Amino acid sequence: MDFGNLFHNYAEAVAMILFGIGFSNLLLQKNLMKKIIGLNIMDTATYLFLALKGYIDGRKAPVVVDGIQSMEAYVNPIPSGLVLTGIVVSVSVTALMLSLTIRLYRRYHTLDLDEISTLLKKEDK
Amino acid sequence: MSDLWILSPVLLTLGVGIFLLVWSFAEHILAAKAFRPAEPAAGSKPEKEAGLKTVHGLAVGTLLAAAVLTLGAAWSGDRSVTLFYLMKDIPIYFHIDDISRWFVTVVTVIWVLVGIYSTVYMQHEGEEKRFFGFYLLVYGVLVCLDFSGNLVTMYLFYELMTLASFPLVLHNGSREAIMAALKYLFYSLCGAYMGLFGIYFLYRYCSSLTFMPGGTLSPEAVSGQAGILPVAVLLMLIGFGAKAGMFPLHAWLPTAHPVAPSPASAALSGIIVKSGVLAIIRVVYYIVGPDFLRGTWVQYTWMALTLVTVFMGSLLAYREPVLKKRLAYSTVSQVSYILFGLAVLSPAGFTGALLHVAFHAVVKCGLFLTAGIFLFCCGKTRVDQLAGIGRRMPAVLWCYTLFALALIGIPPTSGFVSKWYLAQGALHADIGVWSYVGPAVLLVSALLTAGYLLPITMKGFFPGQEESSGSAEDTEQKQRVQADTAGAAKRQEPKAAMLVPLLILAALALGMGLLPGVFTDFAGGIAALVI
Amino acid sequence: MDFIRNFSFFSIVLSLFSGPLSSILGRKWAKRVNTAEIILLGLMSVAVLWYVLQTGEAFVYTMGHFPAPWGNEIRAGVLEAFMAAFFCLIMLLCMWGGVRERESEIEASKQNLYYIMVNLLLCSLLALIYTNDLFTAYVFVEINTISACGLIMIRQNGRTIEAATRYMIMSLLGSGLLLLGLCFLYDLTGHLLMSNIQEAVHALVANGQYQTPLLVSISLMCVGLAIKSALFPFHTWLPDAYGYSTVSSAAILSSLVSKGYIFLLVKIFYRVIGFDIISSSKVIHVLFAFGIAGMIVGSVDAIRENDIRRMIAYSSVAQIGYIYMGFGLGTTAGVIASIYHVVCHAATKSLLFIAASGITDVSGGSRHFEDLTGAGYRNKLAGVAFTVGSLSMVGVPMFAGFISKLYFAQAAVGHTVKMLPTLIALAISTILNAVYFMKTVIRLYTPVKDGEKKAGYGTITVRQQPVKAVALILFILLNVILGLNAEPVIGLIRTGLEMFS
Amino acid sequence: MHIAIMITVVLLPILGGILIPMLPFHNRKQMLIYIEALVLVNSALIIAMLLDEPEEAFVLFRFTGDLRVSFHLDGLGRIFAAMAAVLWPLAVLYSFEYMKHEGHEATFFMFYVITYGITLGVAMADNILTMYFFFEMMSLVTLPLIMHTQTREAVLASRSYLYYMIGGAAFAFIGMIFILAYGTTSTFVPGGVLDPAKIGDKTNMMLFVYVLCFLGFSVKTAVWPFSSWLPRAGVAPTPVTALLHAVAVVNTGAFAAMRVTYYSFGTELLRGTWAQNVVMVLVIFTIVYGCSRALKETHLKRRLAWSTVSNLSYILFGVVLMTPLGLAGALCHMLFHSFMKICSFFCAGAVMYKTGRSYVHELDGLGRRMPKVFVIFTISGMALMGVPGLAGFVSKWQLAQAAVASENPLAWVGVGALLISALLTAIYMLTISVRAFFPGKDFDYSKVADAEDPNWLMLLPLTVFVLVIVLFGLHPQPFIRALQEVASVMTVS
Repeated sequence: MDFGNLFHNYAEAVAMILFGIGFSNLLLQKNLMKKIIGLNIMDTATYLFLALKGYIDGRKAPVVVDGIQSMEAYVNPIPSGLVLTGIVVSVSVTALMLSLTIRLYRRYHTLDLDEISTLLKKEDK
Repeated sequence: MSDLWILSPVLLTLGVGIFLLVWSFAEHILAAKAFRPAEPAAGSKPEKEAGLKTVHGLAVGTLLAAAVLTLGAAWSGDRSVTLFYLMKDIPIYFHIDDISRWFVTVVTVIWVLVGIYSTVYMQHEGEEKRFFGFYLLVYGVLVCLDFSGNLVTMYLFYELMTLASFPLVLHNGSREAIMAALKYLFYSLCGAYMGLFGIYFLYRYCSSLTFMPGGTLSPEAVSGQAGILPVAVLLMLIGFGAKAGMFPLHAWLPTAHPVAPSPASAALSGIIVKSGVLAIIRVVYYIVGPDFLRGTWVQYTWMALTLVTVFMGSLLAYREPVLKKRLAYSTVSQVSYILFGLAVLSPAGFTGALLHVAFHAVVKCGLFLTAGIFLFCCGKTRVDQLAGIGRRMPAVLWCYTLFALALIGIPPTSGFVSKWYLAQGALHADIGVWSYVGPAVLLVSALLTAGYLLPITMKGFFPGQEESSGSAEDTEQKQRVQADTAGAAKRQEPKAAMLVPLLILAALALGMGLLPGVFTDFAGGIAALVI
Repeated sequence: MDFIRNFSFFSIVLSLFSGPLSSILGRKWAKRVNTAEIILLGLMSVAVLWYVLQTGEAFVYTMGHFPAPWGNEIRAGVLEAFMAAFFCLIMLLCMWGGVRERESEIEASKQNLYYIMVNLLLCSLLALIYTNDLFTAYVFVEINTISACGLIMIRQNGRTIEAATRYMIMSLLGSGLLLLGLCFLYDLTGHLLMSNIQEAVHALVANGQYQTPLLVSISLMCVGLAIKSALFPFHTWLPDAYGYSTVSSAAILSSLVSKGYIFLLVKIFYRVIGFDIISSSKVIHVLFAFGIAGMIVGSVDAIRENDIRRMIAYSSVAQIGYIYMGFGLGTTAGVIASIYHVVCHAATKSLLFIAASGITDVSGGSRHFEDLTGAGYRNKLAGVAFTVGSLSMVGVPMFAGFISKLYFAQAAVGHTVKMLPTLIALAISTILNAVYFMKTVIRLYTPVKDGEKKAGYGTITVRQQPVKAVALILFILLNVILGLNAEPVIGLIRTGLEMFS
Repeated sequence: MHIAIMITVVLLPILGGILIPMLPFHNRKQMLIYIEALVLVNSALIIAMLLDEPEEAFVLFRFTGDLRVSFHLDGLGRIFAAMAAVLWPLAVLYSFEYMKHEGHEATFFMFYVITYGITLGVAMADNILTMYFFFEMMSLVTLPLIMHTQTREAVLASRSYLYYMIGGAAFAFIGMIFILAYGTTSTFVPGGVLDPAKIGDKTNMMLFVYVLCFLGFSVKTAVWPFSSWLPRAGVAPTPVTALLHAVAVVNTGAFAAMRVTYYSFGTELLRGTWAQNVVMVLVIFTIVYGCSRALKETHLKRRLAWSTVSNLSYILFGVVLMTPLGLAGALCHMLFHSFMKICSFFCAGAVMYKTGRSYVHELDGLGRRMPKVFVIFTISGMALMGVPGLAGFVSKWQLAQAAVASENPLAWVGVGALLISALLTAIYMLTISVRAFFPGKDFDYSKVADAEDPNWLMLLPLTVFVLVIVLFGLHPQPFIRALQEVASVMTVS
């Protein structure tokens, strides 16, 4: 493939790289906090991607000011809407994760998931 | 169906036999009920004389009656009975031809004589009801076997004979007796099944399983199956050969005979082994047909086996110290004479074989009876104990000597005639080198026979000093020998009931040798018919 | 009758708002409201089903009357309606079956929270089933995840929280991939409504543009949903989550939540991409391979497990494997079999969970294998129920499992390459199922010697737990009906799939 | 007569059986009378049905599409049904006495009677699905019977039994699917239903599937290497071991093998292929293997079980000859062996019941105390080893003839195997009789003083069986003709 194309869409490339970082963090990190951060990076990367897709050069945000009504003046509003929804979702998910993390930390005084499971094994004994 | 009466002897003997068995069983149950658990072994011990008398009377009476009927049936022409159909085109079918006559006569004579003999002998074995019960059963089965007119019928009674006769072997109930009986049973069954294997194939490749002189093999069916059929036939030969003590399935004979009561072993090696011979005759000459085998590898293998057996049997007999075992081995070798005669597939050989069937039956039966007498009267089993026995019971020992000579085949005894025919058959048959090897082996084995039979006579009459000094027996043994020779001064012949059969047999052995004409003609007639 | 068209939308909204309602109500009332609501939703879905069958075609309900491509749509076909009704039924029975445990295992204060969660879950499920808009689907996937997580962790102990966390992480990975995938799709097609996307995709394929991105997005979505529905090897979170949460949660999770995702996957196959494209792409081979691997590995793990709940949990890994194997065959027959298996597994697995709880109750609360000896005599109904469930899972004729096995096999025979692998895998996994399920059943009916009587070996009769008994009996009936007379269900599925495209 | 009678004979025992524990019996006697009556009525119905010979099939219900559970009575099924109809009442009668000391009679008889219905279901199955259905049911309802004593041993035995059964069914299932996929119809048609057009070049695969399917069904027939469950299942009460594991269950396997071989896959496809050789080799090996294991076994019932293993493979041997003659022989042995083996099992049971002895070496001298039982046992033993004039000889004759006629060298080897196993049979059966009758010279009879013949409940079935054995042995012609008629259907296709 021609890298020129890649260079031309550098923003998408960045988004993908970010997504990868976030994904691998969420998957591989032991520490719960880092996992959560990874999660957020991942989501944000996706939103960046969406926003990029919605953006059209030289147009304004789809907010009606000084009475310009023609559609050509604005960027595509739907991705922005999606991003907003997505942010809401990711916020709520992050909140849930955090609360879980707190509970676990209170019980086991560690943020390392594997340690926790070993502790649990001990509990059963 | 009018000929149904020829089965009357069978029914008679079977009926009485079963009756006796049930009687003995009932006694056991009663005994068990009566004194339990106080009196152990609550069977057989308290036998009342009266009971015994009736048993003997019943048994012998039945035997005689059955004998009369049988001979009557046998010699009243070719009769045939079809009982019912076991399977499609396989009836239970009896047909009396010359072979049947020949065998059934031998059987009857021996059976009656041995029966009389055992009325006395069995007294120290006990369980006489059971013994005579099975004894009669076997007789009935044997008659059926000889009368049977097709292969399946023959197989049926062949197996029944095995099953009915093995209680005779384990009669005394000792452990080794039971083991021996089982060995006998399983060898015979193994043989029978090998036979059955052949029968399966013959049923397919033969036009019918009914006995026909010269065979019923249908060529068109065979044509494709050159491969499997000879194998099947050879298997049948070996299988039925098991009964006849042919190598490689001979091992049961020396085990079974010594432990069986002498009458039983007499019957066994006199008659039962001959049923193997009968089966082989029927298969080879009446189903497969000699022409199919002549010159094939099957014939040579068979012949080789028989000769091996002949030689090996007499060699083992020569080295065997126990008298009955020795006789058993000699049976092994002698019966293979017969088989050799059959194997050469020539008329003379066949004649010789038939003759030897009769002669050997008489002779070997006599020998076993004498052995029985030695055992019964002075509890002697080993050959070296028999020194000086002649002083004590000369008549018996004379009979023994006569039998011995007959078995060796010294003219004018009967054995000579049959062996002469056998040798003739071998020499004139075109079987290549075998026609010289065969007679040679027979000769050697005859010498060996002399070697293992005659010393008993000598030592019996002249317990020379060399006996007490020469043999490497331990001193205790020596003393016993001397004691015997001393005690042997006073003669005490056995009871008449034991002696008479012996004498009759001796007379037969001699007589058949003196005027063999009638027998040879009869046998030759059959031979001409089948070949 | 056209007002029935609104039902599907109403049912979503209703369940959504009965959540807050039950938060202000007391525990008892919350329960009643919840029950009533589930029944109501079920009836509505049935009505929708009836209506769709009447009209013979799916209808589209545009929210707020914005036409496509801007507005957000709901679409109800036979399959959607049937699934909705069925999910409601299962949900109801699961709730009934777990009443006692809920009340004993969950702190009183948290209990109407539980009902909120259930309502949310049901709402998200219905939304997943009905929605015609991919992004909506994504949103409700997340809601689904959150509420499911709540169901797991509501029973407060370390295990459940840890399980919830693991579950959360896994499904977040999954939904992340899903989101990315549908972003790609949106990027490629510029649409979010399934029907429009499909047209666009077909157009793309027709003139051969953007094949790689399309493939990428398809695989992203497949993998995402596979992770969320615990396909091997993404099943690590599952045993804990199902094994330690309260019974009805376990039942609901195993029989509904994962099934919701699977149903979404089916919709993506048929409504979004178009099945012909899917079946020609490589993705399904991957699904097939992992499906078969799951069938075997799940069963093996289950055999090695000696905690009955975890054993059942592992067995659902195997069952999910069946379903994906069916997809992997890449034939409509395979998909039909898979959907039928979704149904039958939902009916069976929740039965097993509830029966297992009934069994552990009479075994001193222990779920350990040795302690269950003779439990079948102590709690007869539960024993029978467990036996029925096991037989169904093993695939003995006359129970639901047999039919789906039959359909899988027949679907497989239509396929030249994957035929023998599938059949052999079916046979082997049948044997493995037999090994662990029958082992348990025999254990249940092995009488316990007086010597080894353990503490807490009580007996429970039907009268003591009427609700649970009713639930169990209904489940058993459901299994037998599905097993003996599968024709109507299959017919619905078939027509539903036809309506999809 | 309406064809509904077919479903009646299947359902009557099942429902009647389920009722047994529920009905309020005042005492044991009432229950036994009810059970015997139930079984007798059913047998009577079966006989009526056999005489009536309903032609058309009876559809019970449809699974899905054309997969329906339906019954149809053809020759093969007729034989199997008749066998069951004769054996069950007698076996039940025997169990009345035997089960006295086993306990849980209600449960026992419930499943015992239910199995009756299931067996008939298998016998009258019209299509492969129905047969599979009842095949599985059979495995399930017989499970509690094996577990009956509920000792640890019994539980383990039942477990392995179940694993084997379901495993077998799983592979049979594959075969079934292929029949459904590649066959013109799923119903049983003499000569097979496979559609050559559909198979095309997939012949080898079909053969492979056939082997799978055959083995799957033959697991019930305990063909090597799936034979070890049968002896282990010997822990069940004797009526179970005798009737189910010597007759009903195992014959179901053989029956199913016949169905798939002759009625589904069709012998044209299979004859002379590697598939036939594979299964035949397995079967021949099993024939010898079973006997040798029986020889080693010292536990009486397990010994008989091993002998069952080998005898069942006789049946399968007839089946895999794939000629009408072979089928006839197989049917013949199926029929005859059932009587012989149930007879010897019942004798063993009588001994265990009366004296509590279950090992061969404990039987010394018992023949003197229980003459009736042991005479019968000896006769059945001789029948098993194939003494002419008894049943075994006839069926072996049929099998061997079929084998010889099939012109297949492997089959000739099989004939040899038959005879070897006959010899081994003789050894392991007759040694028992000899022990019993001739315990040895100085045997202390007080040791067996307590033993005695059982009462009529046990002796009646034994006597009937032994009479049947002799009848089969002496006058088998009508039966064989009937069987050959059934088998000759094959030749038309």
